Amino acid sequence: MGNILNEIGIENYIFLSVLLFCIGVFGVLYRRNAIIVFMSIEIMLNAVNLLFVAFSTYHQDAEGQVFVFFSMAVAAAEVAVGLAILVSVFRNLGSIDIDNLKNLKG
Amino acid sequence: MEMNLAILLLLSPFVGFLFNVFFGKKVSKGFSGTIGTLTVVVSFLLSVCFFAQLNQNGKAFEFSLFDWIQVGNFKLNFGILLDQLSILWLLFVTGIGSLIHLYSISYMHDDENMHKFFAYLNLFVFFMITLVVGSNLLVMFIGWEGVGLCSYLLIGFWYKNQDYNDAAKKAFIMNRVGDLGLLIGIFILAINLDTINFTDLNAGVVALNKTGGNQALQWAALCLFIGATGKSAQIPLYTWLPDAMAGPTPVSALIHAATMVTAGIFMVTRMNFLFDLTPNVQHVIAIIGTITALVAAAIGLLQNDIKKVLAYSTVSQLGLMFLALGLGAYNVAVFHVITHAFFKACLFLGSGSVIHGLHGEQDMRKMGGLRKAMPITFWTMMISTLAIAGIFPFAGFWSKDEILMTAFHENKTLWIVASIASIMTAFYMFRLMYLTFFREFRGTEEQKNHLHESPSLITIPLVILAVLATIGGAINLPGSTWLNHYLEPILAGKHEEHHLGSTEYMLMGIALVGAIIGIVLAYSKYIKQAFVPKTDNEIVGFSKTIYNKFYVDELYTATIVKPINALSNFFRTTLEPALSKVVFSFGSVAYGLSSQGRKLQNGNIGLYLFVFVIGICAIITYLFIAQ
Amino acid sequence: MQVLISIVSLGVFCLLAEIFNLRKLLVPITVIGLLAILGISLNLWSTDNSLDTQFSSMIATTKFSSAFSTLFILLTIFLIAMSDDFYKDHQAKFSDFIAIKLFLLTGAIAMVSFTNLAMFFLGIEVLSISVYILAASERLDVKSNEAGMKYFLLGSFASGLILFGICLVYGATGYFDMGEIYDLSQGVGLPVWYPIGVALIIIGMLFKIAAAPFHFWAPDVYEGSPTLTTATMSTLVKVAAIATLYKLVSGFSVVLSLKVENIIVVISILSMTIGNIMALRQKNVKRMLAFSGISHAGFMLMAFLNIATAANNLLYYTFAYALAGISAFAVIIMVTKNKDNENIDNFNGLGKANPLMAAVLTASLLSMAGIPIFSGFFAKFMLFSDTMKVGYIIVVIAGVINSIISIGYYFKLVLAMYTKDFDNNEYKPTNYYTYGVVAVLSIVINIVIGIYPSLVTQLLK
Amino acid sequence: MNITTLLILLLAGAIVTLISGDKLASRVALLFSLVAFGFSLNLLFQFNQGTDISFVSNWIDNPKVAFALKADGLSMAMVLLTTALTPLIILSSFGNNFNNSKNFYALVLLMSFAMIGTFLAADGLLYYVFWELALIPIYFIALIWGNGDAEERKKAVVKFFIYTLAGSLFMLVGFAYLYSKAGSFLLEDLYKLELSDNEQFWIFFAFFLAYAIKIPIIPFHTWQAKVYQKAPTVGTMLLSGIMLKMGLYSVIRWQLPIAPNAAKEYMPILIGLSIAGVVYGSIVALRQKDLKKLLAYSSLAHVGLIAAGCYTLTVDGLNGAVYQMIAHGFVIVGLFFAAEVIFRRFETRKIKELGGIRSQASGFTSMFMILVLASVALPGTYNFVGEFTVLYSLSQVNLWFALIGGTTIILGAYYMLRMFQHTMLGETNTKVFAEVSLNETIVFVVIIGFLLFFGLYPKPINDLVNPAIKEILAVINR
Repeated sequence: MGNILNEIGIENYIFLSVLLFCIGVFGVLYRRNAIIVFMSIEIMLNAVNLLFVAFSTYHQDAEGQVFVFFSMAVAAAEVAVGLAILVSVFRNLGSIDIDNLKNLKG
Repeated sequence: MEMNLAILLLLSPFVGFLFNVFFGKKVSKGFSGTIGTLTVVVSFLLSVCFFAQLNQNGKAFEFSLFDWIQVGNFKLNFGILLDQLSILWLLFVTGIGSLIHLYSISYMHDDENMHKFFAYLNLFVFFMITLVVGSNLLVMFIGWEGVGLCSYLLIGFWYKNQDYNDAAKKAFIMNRVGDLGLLIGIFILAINLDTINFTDLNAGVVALNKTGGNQALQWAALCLFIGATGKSAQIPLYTWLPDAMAGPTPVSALIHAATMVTAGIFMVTRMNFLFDLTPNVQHVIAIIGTITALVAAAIGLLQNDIKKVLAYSTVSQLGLMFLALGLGAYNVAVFHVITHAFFKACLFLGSGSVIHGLHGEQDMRKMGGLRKAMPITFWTMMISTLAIAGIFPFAGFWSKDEILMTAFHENKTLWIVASIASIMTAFYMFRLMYLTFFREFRGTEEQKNHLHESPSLITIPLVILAVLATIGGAINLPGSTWLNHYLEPILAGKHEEHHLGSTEYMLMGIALVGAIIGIVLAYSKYIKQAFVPKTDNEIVGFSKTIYNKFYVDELYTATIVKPINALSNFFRTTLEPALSKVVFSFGSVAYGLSSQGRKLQNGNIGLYLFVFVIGICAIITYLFIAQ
Repeated sequence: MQVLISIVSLGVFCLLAEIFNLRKLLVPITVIGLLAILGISLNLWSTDNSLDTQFSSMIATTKFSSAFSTLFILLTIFLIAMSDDFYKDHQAKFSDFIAIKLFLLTGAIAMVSFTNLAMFFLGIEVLSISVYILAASERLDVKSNEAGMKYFLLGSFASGLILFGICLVYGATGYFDMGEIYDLSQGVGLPVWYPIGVALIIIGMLFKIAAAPFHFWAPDVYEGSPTLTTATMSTLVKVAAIATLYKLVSGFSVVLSLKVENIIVVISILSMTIGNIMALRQKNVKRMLAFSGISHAGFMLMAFLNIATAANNLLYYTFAYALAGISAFAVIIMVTKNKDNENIDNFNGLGKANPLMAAVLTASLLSMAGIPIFSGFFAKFMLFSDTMKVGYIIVVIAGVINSIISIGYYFKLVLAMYTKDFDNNEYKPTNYYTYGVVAVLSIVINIVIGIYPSLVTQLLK
Repeated sequence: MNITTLLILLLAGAIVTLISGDKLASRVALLFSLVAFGFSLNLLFQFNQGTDISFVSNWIDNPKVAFALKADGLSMAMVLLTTALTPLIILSSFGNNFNNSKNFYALVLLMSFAMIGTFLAADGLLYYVFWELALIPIYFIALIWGNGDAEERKKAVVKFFIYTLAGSLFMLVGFAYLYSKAGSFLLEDLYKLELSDNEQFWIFFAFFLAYAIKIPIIPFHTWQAKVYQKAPTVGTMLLSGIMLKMGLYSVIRWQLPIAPNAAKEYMPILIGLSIAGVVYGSIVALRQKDLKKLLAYSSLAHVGLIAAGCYTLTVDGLNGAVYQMIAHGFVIVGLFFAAEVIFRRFETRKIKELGGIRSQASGFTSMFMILVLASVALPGTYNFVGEFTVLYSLSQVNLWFALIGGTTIILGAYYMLRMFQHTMLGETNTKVFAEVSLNETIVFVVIIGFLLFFGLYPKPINDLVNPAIKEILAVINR
């Protein structure tokens, strides 16, 4: 593993993660469908997870990988709550377009 | 002992005031008046005692009652100074005051607030005494303002009439203009000399003059004189005095003729050592005095209200006194103050008697022929008129002649102007007499039927004053100058005796002739031609200007009162709201921003996220990319 | 750690209580339990075991953490005490709400006592997820849904950022342990990711405390959430976030270079100003307090300019702010209960109808506005004075101007209470007893620490 | 026995009043205020004996704040002014029926408490706490028990509160800065500070904002007239009688000694501004239509003069300012009370609708007249002593100041007499004006008695105040 990392270089992992992260960010920014926004956030989190693993290997340290599990668990919990909210939004509004959520403003 | 007596002298009228304020309403009118009178008489008698004592040992008597105000560099006592000058003033203030109180018992008998009248009169006498006996400028100032207050109260005595109240207010305010001047004068002296005790001031002023403080002294003297112009009704602050005639006649006699208005002369005489060192100011005083004398006399020529005539006459005579002061002849001024007090009080009281007889009528056009109905009044007034006109040998002749003589020696122009004023005086005074007492009665039938001589309480003071007006000149006859000697400690070595030479006799003659010319002119116009002044709107041309008092009141209104009121309105309606708006505008700005900001907070998650990301980018950029 | 475990146990107990049908007793039991935990926490504090090495050095009990934990527990006691009445209509979910609040507290305590970034991340996520649930808990209310949704979307976005930041820090140092990271950061040669990571974490926290320009969610979420949740967010959550921010900033030994300070200055001023100015025209009290909270975040950020005294000042400020917030929200909940909105009009005539509550609300608003003798005054004053010491007069001036503006809207409420008559007579406080007790208690504590600020400022000595 | 007891007494009074119920509240408050007055007289006695009645103890460790109350002659004078006026003000309200009067009187006592604290505090932060604390009661008094249109009142009162608070906050910043320099808020430590001219300027300016608004000095006065008009008379009395003096007192106690160089440097501007206030206030007062507003502007004029006296930095100026503060405190309370007496009977304060009262109530007229005269500083009243001393100090600085400031004696007479003429004199009013009641008479008589007595014998006050002023001047000229 270490060799591969050395061959590819940690920087490339970082660029890749950042790229993925940015894709997630842009997804969040540009998509109006709440589910897709969720998914974009998941992309962001997973980009980070990827980087964790990469760093973990880079440092020869297992803690990073353990952390990934934490983060995945947390993400799962988060999404569970998020989807629950989404469901009740959908029940009340009949739509999951986040542009419809404009009652609170001013 | 002396101290207690002096305190009694001071407080006696005050006791009368307190009595009349608190119990006046409960006791009978006569009693309240009697108490009022008696308390003043007590003061008079004590003044006489002090006078006698002073004549014996010639020593001024000074003491301090208690510490009063303390300012940084000096302490002020509430002190009393009884010297020649103050006792002289005390004598005629309390003397004439007693007479006028006596007179008022009868004159005011029909007024529902008689006890208040006496209360105010007593208070006035109290303050006048304070003014006179104060041992420093500030105690004098208490009296100075106090008499102004009483003047205010008494002019507005008939408070239901707002015109009278206006007159009272005007008097108070114009006096206060002068008072400010006086106060500033006091400040200048106090700053430079660290004292305002009369006894210390003399040496201090001289010392300061030697060390180059003449400039300050001049300003001080000028400011003090401004104070005097207020109280003594000189140009430019004289217009309150004629209006002050709104008060009851005894008030006019006491306050606005005999005593209060002479306070300015008293003060200048008190401070003679200062004025002697400031010849420029003396010139100003002399000129102002002369002009006042002339202008007031001119206005007096055409007035129809009997009291207004006397009021202008008072202003004019005060002008003459200031002329004397300006020429450094303090003793002459004092002399004239005293004789003037006699005859002018008599004239006012006489006019009061007339008004009393006519139930309040003051317009001379509606009088006439009162000689027979009111003989005592007529004769006492006649004597006083002769005195004021300067007819030999009445008191006014001697004093006025001294003034003119001094003027002649010092400055011919002033002499000429003053003489013209004297001629005018003779003219308008006789005009007054002729219109009032001679020829037939011009009032209503009803008044005519009720014409009567006034009761004895009114006539007795008249007679006494008339006698004094006749012989009062004796105190300072040329050659037998008692007054000059008496005042010598005050005016140390400053007066020069006029040696009676041919010039002097000639001047006396000229003055006498002038007075007679005035009388003759009046006679020819008002007896011979039987002229009765026209109604107000028929008067035209220059006489209209004179009749309307040279429009000075209007001028003041237009240049001072109106602008200030306009300014006040402007401030109130424009500037205040504008200032207020400035403060509010801070709030408005915030509110405006708030409204704008609310538009940004539009509820769109996309926008929120967008700003979030922008924020992140900005921070990261600033921290790591921008140098 | 004992504290954390006991709270979680209490939470679990709450969930179990549902089974045993102990709903009625739930709140008293929880409150008593929390009081006991408060006792434990205080006891631990006095023994001062600075580093709790059990549990793999995940958590340390320091004075700082104890002090803030005490505050959090106190706030939770108040919040839970109010739940009894507040969730009356949600009997079925009652114990869930209580339990969630307790878990939220767990998260908060983890956030101030972590020594490992994993613990920090868990703490913040536990806290956040609890709040998402609470915000959206009014299932049938569109507003609540919207609030939950907004908070969730933005919150998880921020979580992503924080995670990314943690990842970069880890990448740069190879550790999650704060102690190690601190030691490493003292030296040189850390790659640029390290500061970038730190910056991202801090930005995430700035979002949590609702500092401008990351504040947009706050008003909407505060307004839409059930009022008790709003109270929780504006007191407990905000306070926890700011304490964590301090812990992070000091733990990462962020070199407060001029640039960083400039950013703090800008964000601080921006937050204060935006919060206050926007609050001026709000009709909804919750929304208004949301903006007010933004401005307070700005004030609290000011403390970071003088990092030496920041802990103390923050502790005092959070005490003052949170206690005032609790009492204000207690009154607000009481008044707006059974009303369809929380507009200021609802407060009309409260001064006559219920003078005590009006007085309490007034006092808490005065405290927030920073008027002596309320603790809000000293809180602001200490900030001003310590910021002044390091020369940032411009921030102080901005703070002062903002304090002035803030009077404008705080007093709108006061005016409504005292000068207007109430519109209808239907105002009947239902069981205002608990709210009253909570409101009075918290404002009394507020005043007491206002009169004796040393009570709080001594805590960290 | 020391001065804290006085504070505790008033605070306890406020609490007891609050729980005593609406019916008893006014009497309980009066009782407590009278006891406080008696107590403060006793304190004065002890003070004159040389007993140390100060109280200093630690309060907060960080920042280092002490609970320091110190009494010197100046403080004692101001405390006595407060404790003497409070019972008068409470007594003056006996003719009014307030809703919820227990709260009202409790607030009055609370305000008295805060103001006394302000006058005694010798620690900057403690002083500031009291200073702000005094603002809250008056805010509620004016807001809740005020008169006139509710909306307008609200606007005026809120503006007043925010405006004064805004000023004070800048003072707080000043204190914060001083603390960062001195490490203590104690007055004596602040006095010892050596500040550069630039620092002094900013400190002075920060303090000036607070005081200029409170006093008020133009152009910071815009809150004043409206609030005076809208507040209940008791509130107006508290504001004008005592609270304004807090600002002036603070100038002497805090502003000048802490930043003397700035005070010296900007003296002409400061005096000029103050005196402009004198003239401006007088002129605006001329045409006022509302009795209370007129008095408000007269107050503006008078405090302008006092402020000018303070800024002369001379013994006389400061002494005179204190005299005038005391005199003005009494006279303005009396005048506002007169306005209230009229309002109780005629339900109006519009000067136009008044007039012709004198013939119906001569006793009231006389007392009102004396107050009017005192207000225009007639010699023999204490106001004259104050005004004379202040004007004299102005003339020491520059004669022109004295001259322009002195116009107050002309303009003051003008507007006061005009007001008096149109409210009291003239044809008998068609409405019936009942003569003053016993309670009302007591208030008037005490005020008038005070003004006249000390007008003739100001020595006791002088002896009390003068040493303290000299000490402060020594600090200023260090």
